[in-house]
Amino acid sequence: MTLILNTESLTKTFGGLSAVSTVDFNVQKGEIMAVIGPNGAGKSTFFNLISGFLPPSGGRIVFSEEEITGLPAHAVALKGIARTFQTTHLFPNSLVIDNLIIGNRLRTRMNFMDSIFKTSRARREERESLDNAREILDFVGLGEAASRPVDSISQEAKKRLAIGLALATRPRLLLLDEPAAGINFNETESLMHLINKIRDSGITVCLIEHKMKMVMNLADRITVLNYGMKIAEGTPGEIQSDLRVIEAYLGGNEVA
Amino acid sequence: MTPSINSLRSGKAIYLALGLLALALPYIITSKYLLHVVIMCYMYAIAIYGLNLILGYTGQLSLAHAGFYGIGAYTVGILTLKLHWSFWLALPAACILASLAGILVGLISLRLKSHYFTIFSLCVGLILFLTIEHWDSLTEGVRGLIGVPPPNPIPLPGGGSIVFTDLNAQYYLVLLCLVFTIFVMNRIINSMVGRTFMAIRNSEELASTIGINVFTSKLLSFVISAFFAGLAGALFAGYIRFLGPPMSHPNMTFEFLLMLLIGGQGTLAGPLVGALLVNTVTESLQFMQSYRYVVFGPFLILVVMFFPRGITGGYYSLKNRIRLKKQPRAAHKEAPPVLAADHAKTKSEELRG
Amino acid sequence: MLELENLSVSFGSFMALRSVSMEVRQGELLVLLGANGAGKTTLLKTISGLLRPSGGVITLQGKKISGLSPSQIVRHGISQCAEGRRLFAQMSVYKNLLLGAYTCRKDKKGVEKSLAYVYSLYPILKEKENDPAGSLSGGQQQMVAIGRALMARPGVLLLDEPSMGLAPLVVQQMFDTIEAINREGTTILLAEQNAYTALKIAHRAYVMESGAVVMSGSSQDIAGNEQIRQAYIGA
Amino acid sequence: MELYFQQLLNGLTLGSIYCLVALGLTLIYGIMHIPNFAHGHLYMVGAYCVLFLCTLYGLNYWMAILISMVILAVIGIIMERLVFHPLRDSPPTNSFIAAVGALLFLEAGATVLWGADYRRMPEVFDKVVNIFGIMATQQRLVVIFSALALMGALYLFMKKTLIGSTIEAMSQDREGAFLVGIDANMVSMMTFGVASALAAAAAGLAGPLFLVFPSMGGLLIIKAFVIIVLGGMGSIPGAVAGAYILGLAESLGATVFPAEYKDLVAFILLVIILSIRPTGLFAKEGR
Repeated sequence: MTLILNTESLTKTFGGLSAVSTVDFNVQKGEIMAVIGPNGAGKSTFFNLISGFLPPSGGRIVFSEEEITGLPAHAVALKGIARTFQTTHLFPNSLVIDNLIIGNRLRTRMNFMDSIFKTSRARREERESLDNAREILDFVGLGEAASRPVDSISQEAKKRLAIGLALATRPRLLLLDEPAAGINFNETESLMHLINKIRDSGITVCLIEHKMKMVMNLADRITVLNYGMKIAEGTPGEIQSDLRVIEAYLGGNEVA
Repeated sequence: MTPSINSLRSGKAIYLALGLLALALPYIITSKYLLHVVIMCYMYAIAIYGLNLILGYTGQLSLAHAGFYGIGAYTVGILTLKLHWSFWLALPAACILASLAGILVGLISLRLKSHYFTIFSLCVGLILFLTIEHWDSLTEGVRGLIGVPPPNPIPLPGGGSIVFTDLNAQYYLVLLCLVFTIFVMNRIINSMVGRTFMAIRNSEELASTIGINVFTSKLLSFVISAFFAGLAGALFAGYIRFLGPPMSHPNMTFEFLLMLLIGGQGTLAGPLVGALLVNTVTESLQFMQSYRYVVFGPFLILVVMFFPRGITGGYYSLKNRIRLKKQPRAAHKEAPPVLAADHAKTKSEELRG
Repeated sequence: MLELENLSVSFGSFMALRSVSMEVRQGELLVLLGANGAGKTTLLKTISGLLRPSGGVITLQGKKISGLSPSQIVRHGISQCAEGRRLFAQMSVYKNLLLGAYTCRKDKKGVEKSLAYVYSLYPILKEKENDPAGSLSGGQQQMVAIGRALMARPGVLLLDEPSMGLAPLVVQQMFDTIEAINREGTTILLAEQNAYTALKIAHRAYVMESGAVVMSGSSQDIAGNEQIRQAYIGA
Repeated sequence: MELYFQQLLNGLTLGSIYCLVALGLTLIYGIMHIPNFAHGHLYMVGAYCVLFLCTLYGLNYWMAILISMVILAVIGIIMERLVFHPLRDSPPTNSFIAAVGALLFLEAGATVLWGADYRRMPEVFDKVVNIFGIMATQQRLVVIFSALALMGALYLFMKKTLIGSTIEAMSQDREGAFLVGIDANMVSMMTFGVASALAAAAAGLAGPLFLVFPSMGGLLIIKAFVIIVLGGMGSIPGAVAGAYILGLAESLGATVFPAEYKDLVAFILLVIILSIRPTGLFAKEGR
C-alpha cells in the first residue's frame, strides 16, 4: 500500500473558531476512504481545504509525495484531485454529453487562436475531448442518454453525470461530497455500484456521506471527525463499535 | 453546448440564404436611409457580440463596454485626423488599444465578485467617458472630433478604386467585419475555449475544480469583448466621421445591453437579431427620439422577467421542447423545487462543515 | 395539539420527507431523532412555513396551518430555534430577544414578562444584555436563540439541534433548561442527533431515516431499542 | 488657508448629500442584495417634486421637502413591488439589468414630462453668514445640519423602534428574521420607502445649490456606489464615513486638480481602493 494523500495537523480557523483542527489524515492508494461525523463536524471545510477552495490556517497537505498546501483549486485539479459538490451545478440547458466535454479542458493546450483558426491541435484536442466524454459517459452508465438535455434526466442520473464530470479530468484521487444527498434511498444502490467501479478502475476515492448503510458497505476505512478533530479511524466494523464514535453520534452515557 | 451547434448543421441552407440576402441588400433596398440604418445595426451588432461573450457566455455583467467602443472610435479619429494615418492602419491600432485597455481594466476588476465587478466596470466606463470629454487637447472635448476622414480608397488591380464615400462600399466593409465577428464568435463558442467560458458562467467553483483557471479565462473573454467593442468603434469613426463624447457614455452600454437582452444573451444570433430589431423599432418610432426609453425601460424589465434569454433563447427552448415531446421516452417532467421563496443556501453555509 | 398528516416535501425528484405523520401532544416534550440528512431539519422548516410541503396537511389545534407564511405561523404560536441559531450577530443580546417578540410587540407588558422569564432561565444573558450576540460563546449564543424563540410566547417550541457544536458539559446544561421550559407548560418538539441525552428528558420520540418515520414510542422503549443505533451508524 | 476652510465646508455639504443618497442605497443593498442603479434617478424625481411644489404650488420649502419625501416613498415602494420583488429569485445579473431598465424609464419619463432643460430652484436661504472669518451661504449650513438631523432620525428609527430594527435584522440574517415572524415583503417595501424618502430629502436640500435636470442622477448614483463600496456594501456607518470621505476628497481635490477633473476623483479613488481591497475599505472579514 502506498500513501496517495496525507495531511499533517491540518487546521482552519474562521475568526478564532476552528472548523478543522490539527487533523492528521491519510488515504492509501486504491482504497475508498469515508469521512463521517455529526453535523458541523467540519467535514466540508476539510474537503474545501484539500481541494484548494480554502487556504489552510496551519498544517500541510501532501498529495503523491508532493506538497500542495495553499495551491488554488484549479492547480490542485491539475495535480490530479477532482471533486464533486453537494449541489450539482450542471449546464441545465445543454445536452448530457456537452456537460462532460469540458472535463478534458485541463488536458488540452489549445488557446483561442487555435479555436479561431481550427488548427490541427484544436481539432485533435476537440476530438480527444469528445472521445473522453463518450468513454466516461459509458463508464457512468449514461451512454444512452448522451444526446438528451440535462433537464430531462433524473436526479440520480444527474448525480452520476456530476461524478462523470469529475472523472473526465482523469483524476488519481476523487473527492465526493455527499454523493447520495438529494437522491432517494432506493436509488443509492446504483450509486454505490458506480463508486465501487471507480475504485476498481484504479482511482482512489474519498467521500463524505451521511447515509450510514452506504458508508458501511462501501468504505474500506472510515475517518470520523467531531468538533473539527479526528476522533477515530478504522474499518467500518471498528468504527461501529468505537465508543467515541457512538458517543459523538448518539450522545454520551448510553442508557441501553 | 448551445443548441446552435445543431442548428448550424441543419440550417446551413438558411445561413447561406441569409448571407446572400446580406450581400444583395444594397441592391434590394434602394433607400439610402434604410441602408444607413442597416449599417448602424451591423456596427452595433459587432460591439454587442463583444458584450455577449463576456455577459452571455461568461456570465459577467460589464458596464464599461461603451468605454472600449469609445476608445476604438477615438483612436481611429485621432490617428487619421491629427496624425494622418491611413484608416487601414488605424483600424487594427484601435482594436489593439481597446484590447490593451481591456487587459488593464480586467486585471483589476475581474478579481471582484458579481456586483462589485459590475459597479467597478460602470465606474471604469464613466472614467473613460469623462477622460474623453475632458481631455480637450487630444479629443477636442465636448466639441467632438469633426471631419474624420473616411477609409482610404483601395486601388483595384484593374485601375480605379473602391471609394468609401460611397454608402455601398461602407456597407460591404461593415458587413465584412460583421461576418468576421460572427465567424470568430462561432469558432470560439463551439470550441473548448467557449466551453471554458460557459463553465465559468455556470459555476466558478465547479470550473476551478475541473482545472480551469477562472481568472485568466475571464480575462481572455473580457479582452476579446473589448477588442470587438474597439472594432465597432473604429468602423463608426470611419463611417459617421464625427465623434462626440456621448458615444462612450454608459448610456451607450445600456443601449447595447438592451439590444443584447432582447435578441438573446448567450446565443449566437442574439446580438444581430437584437440590434436589427431594436434599431428598426427605434427608427420607426423616430418621433419619440430620446423618449423611447419610456417604452424600452419597462420593456427591458419585462424581458429579464419573462424572457431572460431573449428572442433567440426563447426560440431555442421552444424548439427543444418540441423535440423533447417527439422523443418517445421523454422523461418525466421534474416538479419545480418547492423551496419557499427566498432562502437559498448562502455560500458561507455551503462552505461550513 | 400539533398534527402532521402524510406530510411530504420534495426537491425535484428527491423526496426529503415522505408521508410523515406525527402528533405532538399538549405539554409534552417530543424528540425527533435521526442521523444527518434524515429529514429532521426539513420537517421543522416545513412546520415553520419556510418550506412548502408537496403533500399532506399540518394542523394546529384542528386549524390547518400548512401553506401559511412563516410570520403567520409564528403568530399562531409556533416558534422555532433553528439549526445554526440564525442570530442577528451584530445586534445586542437584548435587541435579539426583543425582536423575538416581534409578533406580539403590541403587548408591552407581555414582552416584559417574557423577557424577565428568559433572563430567569439564563441569567448570564442579563449580564451580557448589551453585547453583540455574535461576540458570545457558542453556548451563550444558543441561549439567546432559545430565548428569542421563547419571546414569541409559543404554544409549541421547535428546537433544531440545540446541542450542535457545543461542548458536552454545555450540552447537559442546555438540556436541563429545555426540560425546565417544558415543565412550565411549553410543548416542545426537539430535533436532536444527540440521542441518548435527548431521550433522558423526552416523553416520547420519533426516529427518522431517509425522510420517513421508522420508529416511534415512549422514550424508554426507544432508548432500549437497538434499532436506533442502526439508524445512526448503520450498526 | 481660508481657501481650505472654504473647501472643507463645501466638502461637508457635498458629503451630507452623498450621505443621504448612499444610506438609502446601502439599506437596499443590505436587505435585497441589489445594487439599485435607479436610486440616483429617484433623487432626480425628488428634486423635481420639491421644485414644482415650491414654484407651482408656492409651498413652504420645508413642507415641499416633506411632501416629496412621502411621494418618493410611494414611488420607491411601487418600484420594489413591480420591479424587484418579482425578480427576487432570479440570478443577480437579472435584477441589475432590471434596475438599469428602471433608470432608463425614470430619466426618459422626466424628459417627456418636464423637458431636458436645466432648471434652478429658488434660493430660500441665500444670506451669507460669517463664521470665524469663513463665508458660508446659509443654504450650505442648512444642508449640513438637516442631513445630520435626518441621519439622527434614521438612527433613532433603526435603533429605538422595533419596526426599524427589522430592517437591520433582515440584513443580518434573513432566515432568522423569518423565524421571529418578520414579514419579508413588509421590510422590503419599508426599506425602499425609507431609502427613496432619504433620496428626496437629499434632493430637496441640494436643490437650491445645484441645477435640476433629468440626467442629474446619473453621476450621483455612481458616486453613491463608490461610497458604499468604500464603506463595505450594506454597512450603514461605512456609508456615512464613505460619503464624507468622498465629499472632502472631491472638494479638497478641487484645490489641486483642474476643476473639470473633479468628478474623476471619486472613480479613481474607487479603482485604487478596490485594487488593494477587493471587498471595500471597511468590509468585515469572513463571509
